[in-house]
Amino acid sequence: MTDVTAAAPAVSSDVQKGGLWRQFKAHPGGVAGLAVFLFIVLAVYAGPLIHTVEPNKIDIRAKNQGPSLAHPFGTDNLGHDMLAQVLAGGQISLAVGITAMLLALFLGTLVGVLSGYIRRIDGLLMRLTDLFLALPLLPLLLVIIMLFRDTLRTVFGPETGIFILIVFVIGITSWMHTARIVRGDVLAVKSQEFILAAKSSGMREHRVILKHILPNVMSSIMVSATLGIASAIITESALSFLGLGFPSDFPTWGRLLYDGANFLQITPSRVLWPGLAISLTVLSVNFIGDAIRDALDPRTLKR
Amino acid sequence: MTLPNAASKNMGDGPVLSVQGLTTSFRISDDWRPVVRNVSFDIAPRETVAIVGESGSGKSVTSLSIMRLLPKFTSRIEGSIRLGGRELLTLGSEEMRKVRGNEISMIFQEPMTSLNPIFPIGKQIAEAITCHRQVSAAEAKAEVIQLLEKVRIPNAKGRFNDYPHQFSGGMRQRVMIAMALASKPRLLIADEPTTALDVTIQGQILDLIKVLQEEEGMSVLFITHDMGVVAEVSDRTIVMFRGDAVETGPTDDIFHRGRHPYTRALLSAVPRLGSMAGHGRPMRFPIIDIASGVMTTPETEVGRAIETRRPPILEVKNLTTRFDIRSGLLGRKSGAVHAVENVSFDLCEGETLSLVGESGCGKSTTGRSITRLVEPTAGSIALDGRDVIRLDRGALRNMRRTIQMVFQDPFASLDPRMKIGDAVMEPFIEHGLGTKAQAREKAADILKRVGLDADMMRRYPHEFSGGQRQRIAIARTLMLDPRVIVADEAVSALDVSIKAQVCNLLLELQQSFNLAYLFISHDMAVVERVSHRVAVMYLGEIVEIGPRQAVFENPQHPYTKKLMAAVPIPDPARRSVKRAISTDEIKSPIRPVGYEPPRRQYREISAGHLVQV
Amino acid sequence: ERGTDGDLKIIFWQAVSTMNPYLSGGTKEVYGSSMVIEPLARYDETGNLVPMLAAEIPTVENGGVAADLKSITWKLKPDLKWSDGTPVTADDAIFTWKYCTAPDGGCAQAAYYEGVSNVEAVDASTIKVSFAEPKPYPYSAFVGAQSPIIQAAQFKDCLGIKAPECTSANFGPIGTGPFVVKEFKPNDVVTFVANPNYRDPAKPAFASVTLKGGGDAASAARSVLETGEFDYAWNMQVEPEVLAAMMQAGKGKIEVAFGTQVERIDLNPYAVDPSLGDKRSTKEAGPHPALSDPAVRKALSLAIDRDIIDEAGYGDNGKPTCNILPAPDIYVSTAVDWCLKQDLDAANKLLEDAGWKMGPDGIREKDGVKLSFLYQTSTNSVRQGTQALVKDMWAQIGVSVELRNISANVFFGGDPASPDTFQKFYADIQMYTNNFDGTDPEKYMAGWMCDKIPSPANGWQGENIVRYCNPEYDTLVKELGKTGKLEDRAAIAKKLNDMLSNDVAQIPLIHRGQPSAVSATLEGVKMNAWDSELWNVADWSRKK
Amino acid sequence: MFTFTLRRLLFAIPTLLAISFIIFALLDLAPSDPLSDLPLTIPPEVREQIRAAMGADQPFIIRYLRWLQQFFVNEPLNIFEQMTGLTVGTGERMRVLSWATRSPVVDLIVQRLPQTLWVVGLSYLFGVLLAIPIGVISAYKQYSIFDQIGTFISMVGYSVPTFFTGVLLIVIFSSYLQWFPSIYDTNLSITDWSSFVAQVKQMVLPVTVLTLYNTSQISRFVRASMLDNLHQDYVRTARAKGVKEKVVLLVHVLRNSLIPVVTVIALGVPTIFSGAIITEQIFRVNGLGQLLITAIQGADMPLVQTLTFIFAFLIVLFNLIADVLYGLLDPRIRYD
Ligand SMILES: Nc1ncnc2c1ncn2[C@@H]1O[C@H](COP(=O)(O)OP(=O)(O)OP(=O)(O)O)[C@@H](O)[C@H]1O
Ligand SMILES: Nc1ncnc2c1ncn2[C@@H]1O[C@H](COP(=O)(O)OP(=O)(O)OP(=O)(O)O)[C@@H](O)[C@H]1O
Ligand SMILES: [Mg+2]
Ligand SMILES: [Mg+2]
Ligand code: NI
Repeated sequence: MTDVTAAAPAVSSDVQKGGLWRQFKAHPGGVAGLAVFLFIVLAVYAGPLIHTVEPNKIDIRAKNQGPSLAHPFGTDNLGHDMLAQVLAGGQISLAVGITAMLLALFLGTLVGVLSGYIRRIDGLLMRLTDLFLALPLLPLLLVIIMLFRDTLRTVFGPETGIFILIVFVIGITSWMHTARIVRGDVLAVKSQEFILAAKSSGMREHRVILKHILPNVMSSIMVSATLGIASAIITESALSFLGLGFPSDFPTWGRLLYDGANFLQITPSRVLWPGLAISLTVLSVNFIGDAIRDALDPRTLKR
Repeated sequence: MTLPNAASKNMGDGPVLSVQGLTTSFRISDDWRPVVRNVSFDIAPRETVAIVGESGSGKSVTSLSIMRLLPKFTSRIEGSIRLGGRELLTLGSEEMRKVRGNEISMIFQEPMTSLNPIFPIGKQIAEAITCHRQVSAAEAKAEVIQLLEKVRIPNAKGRFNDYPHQFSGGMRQRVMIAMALASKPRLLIADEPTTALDVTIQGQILDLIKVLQEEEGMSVLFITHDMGVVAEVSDRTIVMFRGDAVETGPTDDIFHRGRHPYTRALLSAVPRLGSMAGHGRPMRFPIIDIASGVMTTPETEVGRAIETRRPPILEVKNLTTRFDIRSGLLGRKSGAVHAVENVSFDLCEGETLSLVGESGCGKSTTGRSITRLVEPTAGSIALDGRDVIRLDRGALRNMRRTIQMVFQDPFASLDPRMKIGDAVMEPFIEHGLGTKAQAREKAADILKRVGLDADMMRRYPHEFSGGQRQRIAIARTLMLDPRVIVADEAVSALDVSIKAQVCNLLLELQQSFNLAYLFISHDMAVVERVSHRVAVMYLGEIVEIGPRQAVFENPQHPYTKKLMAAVPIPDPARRSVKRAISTDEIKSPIRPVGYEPPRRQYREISAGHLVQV
Repeated sequence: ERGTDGDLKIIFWQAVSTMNPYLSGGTKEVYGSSMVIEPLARYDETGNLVPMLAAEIPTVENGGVAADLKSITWKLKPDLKWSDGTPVTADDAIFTWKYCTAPDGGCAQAAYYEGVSNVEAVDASTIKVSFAEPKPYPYSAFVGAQSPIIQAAQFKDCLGIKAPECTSANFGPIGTGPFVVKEFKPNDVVTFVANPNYRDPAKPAFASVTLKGGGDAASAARSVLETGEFDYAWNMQVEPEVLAAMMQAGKGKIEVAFGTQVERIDLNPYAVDPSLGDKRSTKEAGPHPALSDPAVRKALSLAIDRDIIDEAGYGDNGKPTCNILPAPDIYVSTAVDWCLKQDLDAANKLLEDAGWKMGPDGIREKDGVKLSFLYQTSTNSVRQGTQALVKDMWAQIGVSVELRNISANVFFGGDPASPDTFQKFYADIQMYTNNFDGTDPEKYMAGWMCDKIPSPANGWQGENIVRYCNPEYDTLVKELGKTGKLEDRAAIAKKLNDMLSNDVAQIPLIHRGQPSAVSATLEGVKMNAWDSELWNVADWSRKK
Repeated sequence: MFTFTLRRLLFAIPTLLAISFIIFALLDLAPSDPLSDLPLTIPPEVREQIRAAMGADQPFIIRYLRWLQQFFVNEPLNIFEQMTGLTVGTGERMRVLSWATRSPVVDLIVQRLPQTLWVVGLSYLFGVLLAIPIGVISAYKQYSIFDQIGTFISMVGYSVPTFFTGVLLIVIFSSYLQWFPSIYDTNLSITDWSSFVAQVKQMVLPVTVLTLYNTSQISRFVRASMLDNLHQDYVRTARAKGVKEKVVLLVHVLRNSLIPVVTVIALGVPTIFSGAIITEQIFRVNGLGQLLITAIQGADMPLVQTLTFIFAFLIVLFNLIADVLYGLLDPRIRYD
């Protein structure tokens, strides 16, 4: 046992601090993902300090240009500088994507866990989920916007108001998948014996959920999160194209992509960059999610 | 069916398995840490080799190395493993697959997690047959049922389609055995195959293995803690100690002329049935220093005599728990497993009541019903004066502080994603008994007392050996300072030295805190040591209950008698003595809908010694 | 030669939902059905009436129109046959009138029969339409693609409340046009075959027509201009450079017809502060603190560079204009041209003189009122582009706007419960396109009369969205109603137009054309803004 | 299980009624208007008449009750009559009529069903069929090249919206290469080999776009779930039995991993019937998705209500199926 006991303290002391972070660091994909993600965030928030062109500055004479020194990403058909637009759009898209995803994830996990865990409210919550799944999105959005837009606008001002509204709208309409998936997983996990063991030690139910159920359904949640960011960013663009989103002088990645789709042959850079930005964000979040997942699962092969 | 099997069967006298210089290491944060070092041994045809050793000494890892079943990226196997002359370590994966299950098969230590939870057990066993042989489904099924009967699963036909979670711990283990035997392998590796079995069934299983050995020329690598079993089955024995094979030799030599201090320590600590004759109270195990083999603490009688006058802390009356059986497309109720039927007993503070009985007779269910982890069908349970069945959620939670349970299957009862340190500390923090630091301190202390290193708190359950996990489970229950502990096979997977240590710890705690134990075990020798009273269960009912001395020295019920007789004796000299293989029909606790159990009458033999008539 | 040119493939990106224009007044339905059912007369590409089922156009001169302007008498062409071979008679016209005026029928074209007191058959092929009041411009009932004649025999059980239940008739009306409906899949695709009983035996050249629907304008354009899968695509509201790029494939080109569509900006003369609640945007709310100032209105118009807007969003499909009434030619005023050229200096000066001083944030203000507006429009990429450009231009005169776009079906929906309809106009500024049917502007110009202002009292109905109210204007409109002579009518109409423009009741931006994509292999297409674009589909043929 | 299913089915009836009511209320509340795409030249009085003719001027509750009667009584009776040729009562009864087309809504749906099932259904099927092996291999060979590429493609496939991939494919394959048509011909009926080829050709692009999206989504769940189960002890047992690696993966691990996958698939199947709005628009497949979106945009209440209700029914049904499957997949999950 000498070796075992000798090795053990050494092992544990360096795992001691920030075990999760250490595990995470050991995951090259996760680190790369995090780096890319941070780069995107940095670029989007600090970029406008370097590339000082106003995103809404119109220079109609310089419309539909390819990449040049003055406009590294080219310009659109009104002469907006695409780089500035992509950067400005990123601020909104990232904020909307992440907060809406978090909201949806929170709602979905909450509903999923509760209905999976507590038999009594399962039926009710799942029928609620069915209802939300069935509700036609567009009329729902129209109603929400009709009811709340002006109130929020007066309380929070036009920009924050619409931001809250959009995040709320996306969150409230996209939690159902997560809920169903989490519920399925919870049903499977809660029948395992370690849950019984936790209960037998007198743990409170909500603690059982937090400490034993949740970590064991994490991988589905992680996938939902990654996919959720992507769909939130896209949904936002769908909203604005339906006239329900941000005013048209607030560029977002999704809308830049939508508006640019028709200009695919004229100025390919118009779609390339926003598309790339969305994909890279989602990809990096995916890798971060993977890394967290792996870090949480003690049994996966760690490389 | 593959050629090598047929060819090698008549290869004659060369060893079936030859392990040379086996070293297995695990990667723990970038370091390779060897847990098995330079182990070598041979197994001849028809030979049974036993590996005994300390818990966590690398027995399971050795066997898994032979099967090449360790996780690919976090483990490394060096040395040479030859099966009938063929090197296994360099075999292609497809070739290796054909070896597994066909030429070598294995019984895993923890049957709950080793069975696929979502397939009926019948299917899982049949798979072992169909993946190596071309047989029809019906044939396979017939064969499986036969096997199930051989491992004495009651109502085998009816349980073919049941799922692992519907079986008791011992039954799962028997399913594993059936699975391993299904393909009639040349080499059987059995990792603690009988720990969860009562002695009668254990005897039958051992006989079954012997028969197969004779008929099919099977060799067996037997890993166990039970020296009685070793003495009975093995031709040669390997003693492992902290990763090294410290001694190898014929069983007789090992038993009588062990050279390594650990071997001697191991053997002198073996409890023998009947050694308690004349003692009324539980007795501590002698502690033998494993380095020198010298007894450091002698055995002493502990605990008080049972005071029947005190009001019992736990009072169980007419407890009945049944599991509905649904069948057919409509899912109609077609019967019920009468797992616990009309069980009554009480338990006083500072008292140990042992629950023994046939595997599958409802011991675990009794334990779980008392803690309300399964809802009892009828009966009443009073814990410390409170009616457990009628407790609401909050009160139940508080109640659970008083009564704690060690689960039979420690691996399944540990959250795979939680470090064991957190798992052990959790109940303490949950009940707000102190700060995190206090919890850590206490956990470290308790872990040490059950023979684990506090540094292991950072590791995950799957990184432990079976015995280590069992100790973690015990440690967890102790965190709360409960007043009653339901210990379901709590020490079955421990080697004798550690078993002694843990039992002594339990006795010590009992003495200082007046703890009451409901001790569920198959190990009659341990039961004899630790208990004040014993209850014998059979088919869900208590058939005999009374003071330990009375039950052990004057067993009345036929089943009790049978049980006592079946206990293996750790003396290799007696191994040729054959038990008559029981041919009596296996009784099943499954009853049709509407079945009314008969009213049972009890006869009092002596004070507190009741026997069912 | 009839039916020798194979299949004609037309794409309408907004799909046709029914073939009965009386049940759905949508342009696409009107156009689709115009290949099958025909009116007595319709407008040609220059806006002149041409007889279709009628033998000639009745006028006062040829006696077809009564001298008191109270009736008009049409004579059918001889030997007209429905596609099922039965003869067309005056009774069909009478039935059509009854059909559209039956109570509970919900006829979408009822306006065309407004003022008609009776329709009778003088003889089997002579129809007399009488009016309750003298009608200076009597060509409305049975004229134009919106009021074609349907077969009495087919629709006889479909009067009034029963109208929607006659699905097969509504989807496959029997007509007199060059094509007959073969299969109708609502909102998807209509297949037509040549009418065997068409009055001109040599026409149509195509044996069949496929009218496909769905998708968006750009991809519809692509299918004609780039992939060549289709021959004709209607309503190509796509950025000009995108169309230009597609045209480089050489498979087709864009044809434009200019009608009466004007893209305009409305400035709300009433206060719209949300705190006013339901009074917003009505007279009770009081005048708009900034937009009721004529100087501001004029400055806003002056600051707009219509050429840039045209270039960015319309290209050849639009012309900058200062007129609300842009066509037909005789009605077009040339008097107003001050707004055609952007003049930022003049605009700035106007505001300066009116007391709107530049604030530190670059926004002008006066008495605590800032020139800061909410500017709404329907969702449409060209409009959003225009919004951005206008915002930029106005920023240069110290006016800031907050942009908002609203889903078209809400904006134009007129749901009285919605705050976002263009009639409610709960914004300072809004932008959309309006036009009028046919060539006569009388009804259109009446839309700026005081009593047409939408308000809660009339359920927000009313065409006077800009809430213009000028008694002088009202009198002039009434005069127009009494004037019969075309030249005089034109003079009055121009005057009305000038009044609106000079008072900046509205800011006209672009005179919009109707662009359509036409395959290079197609011959005979004559773009027509006054009637259905498919008005002469009988003359179309494949280029050999 | 059976009683559970039965109870759930019975419980589904009030659920669906409640859902239908909420949908109706929502649609009524929504500010869009059936007359919004009529030209502005149509005067207000005429608009009022049109509205009255559609019954849109009736009070909300009357319209709802009328729809209930039309949908739950008249339509089934009508189907019954058509199938049996019998006439029940007078045979005269109001069916659910679309406001925009003035034709029975059910007929419209039946007309749209084939192309939707072909395109959306097929791409869903492909999606599932591709996603499972991709997910399984990705998990089994975690961090291999295959996994990395798979991850990359599926993430890009999921994050780039169909309105973009659709246009891109059209530009490449229809405009430049001219391999496939960009517009789906719903009139095409398969009668011979060449029409079959034409059908396949016109399905290639939309099916590709949708399959990419579906595969991406489902394969991520398969992968994650497989990873959770790959290292369990029972997998070791299966290997010890000498079970083929393929069987270990596809039977032992996959079945244990199926719960989230079944959930995602069950959530996805109803969306087949709701069509793929954007893709249908781009390629003009004009299936149910396009029907729904035009109906919503045109505020065609009866049509939207009926479609959404059918959709809701399918959702409830498939979630029930998923729940039943849970019980079958994992015997520890019991409903009683
Ligand atoms: N996957 C793993 N990773 C790291 N260490 C491991 C792993 N599996 C086992 N170990 C360690 O290897 C040692 C030997 O374990 P093994 O399971 O072989 O013990 P054992 O002799 O079978 O004990 P027991 O009798 O308690 O089952 C133990 O110290 C255990 O903690
Ligand atoms: N969840 C369940 N569903 C159906 N039957 C069950 C369930 N749990 C246990 N049983 C049955 O109840 C009986 C008693 O099981 P129990 O686990 O109490 O046995 P045990 O005495 O602990 O046996 P062992 O010593 O083998 O662990 C067995 O026949 C078992 O198959
Ligand atoms: Mg072991
Ligand atoms: Mg048990
Ligand atoms: Ni050592």
